[in-house]
Amino acid sequence: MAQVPMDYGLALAAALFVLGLAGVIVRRNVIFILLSIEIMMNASGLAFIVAGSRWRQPDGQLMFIFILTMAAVEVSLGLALVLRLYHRLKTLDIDRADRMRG
Amino acid sequence: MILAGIIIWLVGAGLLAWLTSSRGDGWPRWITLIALIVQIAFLAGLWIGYAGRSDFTAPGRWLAELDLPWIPALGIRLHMAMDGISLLFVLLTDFLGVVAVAASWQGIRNRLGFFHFNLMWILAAIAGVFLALDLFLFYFFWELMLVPLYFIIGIWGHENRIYATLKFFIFTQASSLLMLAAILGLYFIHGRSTGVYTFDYSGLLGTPMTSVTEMLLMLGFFIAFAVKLPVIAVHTWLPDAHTEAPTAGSVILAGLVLKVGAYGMIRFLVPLFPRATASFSMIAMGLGVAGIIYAAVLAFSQTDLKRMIAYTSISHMGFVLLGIFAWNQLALEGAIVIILAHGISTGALFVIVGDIQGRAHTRDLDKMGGLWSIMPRMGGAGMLFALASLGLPGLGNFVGEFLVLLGAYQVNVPLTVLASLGFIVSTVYALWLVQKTFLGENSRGWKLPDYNLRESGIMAAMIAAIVALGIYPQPVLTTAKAAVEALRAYAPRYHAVLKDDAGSRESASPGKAGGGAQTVAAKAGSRDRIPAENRSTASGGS
Amino acid sequence: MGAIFYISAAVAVAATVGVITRYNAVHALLYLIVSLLAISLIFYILGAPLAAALEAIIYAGAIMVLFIFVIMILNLGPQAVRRERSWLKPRMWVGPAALALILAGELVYLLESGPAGAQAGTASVGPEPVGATLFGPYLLGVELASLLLLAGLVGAFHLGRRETGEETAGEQEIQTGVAKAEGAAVEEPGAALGGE
Amino acid sequence: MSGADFVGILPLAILAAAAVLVILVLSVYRSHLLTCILTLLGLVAAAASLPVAASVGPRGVTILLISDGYALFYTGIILAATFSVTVLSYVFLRSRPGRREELYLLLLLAALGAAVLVFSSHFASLFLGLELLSSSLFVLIAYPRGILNVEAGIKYLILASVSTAFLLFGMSLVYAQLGTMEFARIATAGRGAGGAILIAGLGLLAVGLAFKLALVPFHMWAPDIYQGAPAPVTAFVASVSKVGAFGVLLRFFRLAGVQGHGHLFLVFTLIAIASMFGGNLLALLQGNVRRLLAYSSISHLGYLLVAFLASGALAVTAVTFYLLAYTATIVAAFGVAVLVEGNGAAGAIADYRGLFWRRPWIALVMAGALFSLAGIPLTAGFIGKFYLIGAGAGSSLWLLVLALVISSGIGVYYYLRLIVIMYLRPQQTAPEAASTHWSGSLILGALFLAILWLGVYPAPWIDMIQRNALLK
Repeated sequence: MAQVPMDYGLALAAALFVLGLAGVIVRRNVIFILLSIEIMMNASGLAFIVAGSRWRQPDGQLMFIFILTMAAVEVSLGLALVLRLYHRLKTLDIDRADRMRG
Repeated sequence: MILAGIIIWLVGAGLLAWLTSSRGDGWPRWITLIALIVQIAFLAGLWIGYAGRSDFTAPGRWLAELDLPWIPALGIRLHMAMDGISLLFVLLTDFLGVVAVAASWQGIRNRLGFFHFNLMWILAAIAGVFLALDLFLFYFFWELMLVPLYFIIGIWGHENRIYATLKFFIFTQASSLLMLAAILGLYFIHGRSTGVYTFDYSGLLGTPMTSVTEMLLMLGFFIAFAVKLPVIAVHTWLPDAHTEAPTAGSVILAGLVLKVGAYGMIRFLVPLFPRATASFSMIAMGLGVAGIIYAAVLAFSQTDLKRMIAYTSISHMGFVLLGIFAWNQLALEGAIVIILAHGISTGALFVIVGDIQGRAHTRDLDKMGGLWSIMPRMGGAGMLFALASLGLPGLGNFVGEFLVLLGAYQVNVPLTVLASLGFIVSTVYALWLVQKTFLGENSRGWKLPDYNLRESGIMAAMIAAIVALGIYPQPVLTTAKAAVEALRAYAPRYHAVLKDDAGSRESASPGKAGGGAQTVAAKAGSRDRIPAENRSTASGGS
Repeated sequence: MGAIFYISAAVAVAATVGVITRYNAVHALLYLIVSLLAISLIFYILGAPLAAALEAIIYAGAIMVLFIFVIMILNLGPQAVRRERSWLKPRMWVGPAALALILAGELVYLLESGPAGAQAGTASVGPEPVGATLFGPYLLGVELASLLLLAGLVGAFHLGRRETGEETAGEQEIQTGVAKAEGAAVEEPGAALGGE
Repeated sequence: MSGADFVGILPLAILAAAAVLVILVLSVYRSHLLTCILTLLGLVAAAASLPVAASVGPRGVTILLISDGYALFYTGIILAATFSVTVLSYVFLRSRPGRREELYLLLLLAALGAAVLVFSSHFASLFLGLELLSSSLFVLIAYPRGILNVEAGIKYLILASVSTAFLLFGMSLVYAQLGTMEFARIATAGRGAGGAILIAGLGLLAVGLAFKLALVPFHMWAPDIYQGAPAPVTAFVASVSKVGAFGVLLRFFRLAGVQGHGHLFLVFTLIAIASMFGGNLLALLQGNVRRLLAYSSISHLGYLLVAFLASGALAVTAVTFYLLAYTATIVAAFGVAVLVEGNGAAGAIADYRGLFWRRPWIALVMAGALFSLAGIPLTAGFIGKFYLIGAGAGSSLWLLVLALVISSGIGVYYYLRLIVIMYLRPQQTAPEAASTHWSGSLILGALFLAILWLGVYPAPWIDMIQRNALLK
């Protein structure tokens, strides 16, 4: 992709990654944290596609597919845990989940 | 196999004591006591047997040796050997073990099995330290020693024991790990230069290295030994540990744990790093003399009996340090005699303090007085050991300190003069101790039972030992002589280096500075000859 | 072509900022879907049509639906209706809609101008080589991914299973303790998801 | 894939087959004991296949996996630890209500994930192995579905996912820079290449793995997870997942040549020092046994980094031996937790006070484990720590060696304090006895003997490591 240098693609991925990370750090609601994690995963997937496109290899897309699989597993487990947490605590605030302290 | 047997015997007895403790309180006590006495008898037999041998006084011979592969991948061997010094020290270990067991007969009432297990564990580890010739093995026993001591102070100690164990632990652990680093440094330097990676003592002797490296490695060892000894400035853990330890813990601590540091210096520090120790010797001797005086003055100002005796220990260990770094025949033999005599006399003093505390429930010097009148037997023993501590001729400590001063005089006159000041201060504190506790009038109206048969027995044994050492030290000197000569041969140029460094100070009497025997050794042993000698040393065991 | 990349990138970033700054879960989810669609478009431009399709179908489709599903489960009751009404105010959906419109425009333009990569002179890596590699050297990866899905399946099944009165006394204690600690301020179910 | 290729990964195949078998059996017949036995048989069969797999020699199996002595040895450690954890789980679950059988299935899958990690020679397999491990762990940690478990599970899920994202992003940067994801080719392609992006990629990759290993400053999850997870799962987290993650970390960075990248080396050095001191100092403040062990494990991973940063064959031997010693030790410690902790708060000190008086043999095992963690002679930890320091000294990493020396000196203190607590007089109200079963005692006894064996006569193990488990 002559008009789109690889670095720009990576820069976009990095921007999204950082936004996702910021979301994880700033948000306290577990649902939002999971969404932010999805953003980070997706950014990594984008970076793989960009890299694969640079080398004209299918490997980047393969990694993306694996990431997709992983995201599906992780979201389903995460949401199952969220439901269970909500069932117990009646809140999704991660800071309320603090029954363990040193 | 004898050597491994010594250690296994102790550990086995400890385990047996632990396992049988549920059957009754008598079991662990008698088992450990009998095991120790049997071992003493066995070692005494060995000693007599060796003394009859023609090569008993020939340097460079091990009396017994054990050398098996252990972790070949790292060049670690199960190498233990015994020479005269080791023999004497192992005997001291067992003797003080008996004292510790006997002294805890009534003082320790709970968790007896575990207590005696720990006691035997310490003794085994200390005996291991005295016998190990592989640096890894040495470190192994060295570390092993700490744990039971921690338990003895931490579980059976007095009120403030947590603080004391913390301090004790930080000091000893940090310093021994420094030694580990130094051991490894030596291992790799030796391995790189010769291609042989080994932890073996005789293999590592004479490792070529630059003087800076040698100095750094030497300091690594020195700090570990200095903390144990303890040398002034790193001594602060000792009074606290002593104060909180039960009687048996104090006996072991003062009688054996401190000696391990001295033994390490004699066996490993100087022979492995002859040049570095020689250039360091003035500082070390200075530290020794400072310790003698400083600790003696501090001892005088204590009101807690145990603390006071702890400080006198530091003072006495100053003499040992002085003797070791003077590194001639007289001084070294003197240091060894001090180690034995101090082990007995201070051990006895701690036992006496323990007994006072057991009866009067205080160790405060200001609350005592006139105890002689109600407890004449204890008073007599206390008096005798206080006098031994001040260096009364005829008792063991005097012989040792006199020899050290004699030896040190040949090396450095001013320091020797200062050190002999220690005699004066120690006279003051020892008499002060006796005055405050036993003499004077019983203003508090103490009514305490005197020593019973068991306690009198302990004291009698210790008095016999200290008097024997004072009146007829020759067997001990003969036993140590060959070993000391062999060790001195490892550092043949020690005094030459010393002279180069401190030539100006000693210019007054060059003939004297070299001393008698050691100049001969210095001239006889050129550097090239050392490895050959080591090999004969290593192979010449039983 | 470059312009489309930049516009899509801008949309993706803007939508992502939207995701992490919204208070409302559904709203954030809408933004996230837009962001995913924008990235899907970028995949297409980068010559990865299969990945683009998967991004739209599985990510924006299936996975996000899971989220909505859970959010809906947590939003039962009359409060939810009120909330629903507030969600339908224009300012809630106009942002995502505008961004989505931009993407739609790009998509139309791309479809008009022919297959991706063709006019840019770079070969796109289409589904065929991807499939061949996936079931060639990466075969073990597929196997592992299947086991991963198995783990997810079993795990979600176990965690999500309905209680059958098996709570131990200890747990109930903790629960009542929590309820007491939070006092009367036990939040209504929907409040957990925020809302403006 | 040829037949020999298949033989090379036979242990993995057997683990996967065991997992499938377990789920098939579960669908027709639920039995706690049967599931447990099937799992154990699967693990034993996988272990028995290790020599068979070794017979086909070091070989790459497709581009994703490599079957060599190193991988097989680490797999052996993983299998042994999983075996112990499985038995402990049986003891743990016996007295608890609810469905228990899925736990074994997930244990098998997690063990498979860890084994894939140590076999992996490609980013894809590294990633998939890690995810298989983590995903199973999310559920395992929350398995009893109590409030603490779920909290711990969610925390682990969030942090593990973030770390995976870091890992993935790092991988993609490396891939973008070098055009390959195979370790060996990355090593050759990366030799000359410098470049900020490559360094950033390797750094992010390292961060991702450091999260899994709970190295400072990525350690925040560890105490909560150790406390919140059921005791056998904690043992698993502390042992198997660390072995897997460290195994691949060592393999990858040894190939990629961490010494070659000065910045990376510096970062790892700082992480190591921070982990050693952070773990040990924070452990000093803990009043909960599980949290204490969590912080202690942070510091132990820090120790491992010392040898990781050292060069030469000695370093790999040291790491492998230490991991072996550490695994036996930590599984023993948490095994004691399974047998000791009542239904109160997990890791409460009250459960351990006076343990020597109530259950002397179990207390002895715990004391052995704590001695080993402290590095006291006669135990595995002593030889292991000696090895690590030796490896560090051999590469003249004096700063790291000094940090190790000082921080482990601090560490000894709190281990011994815990032993003293076990020796205090029990309180009036003794905590109720937790689950017991002869199998649990048997496993603990075996682990105790292993700790002693490794500490007293490690020569055969070291030989085995040196013959098999060296990276080229």
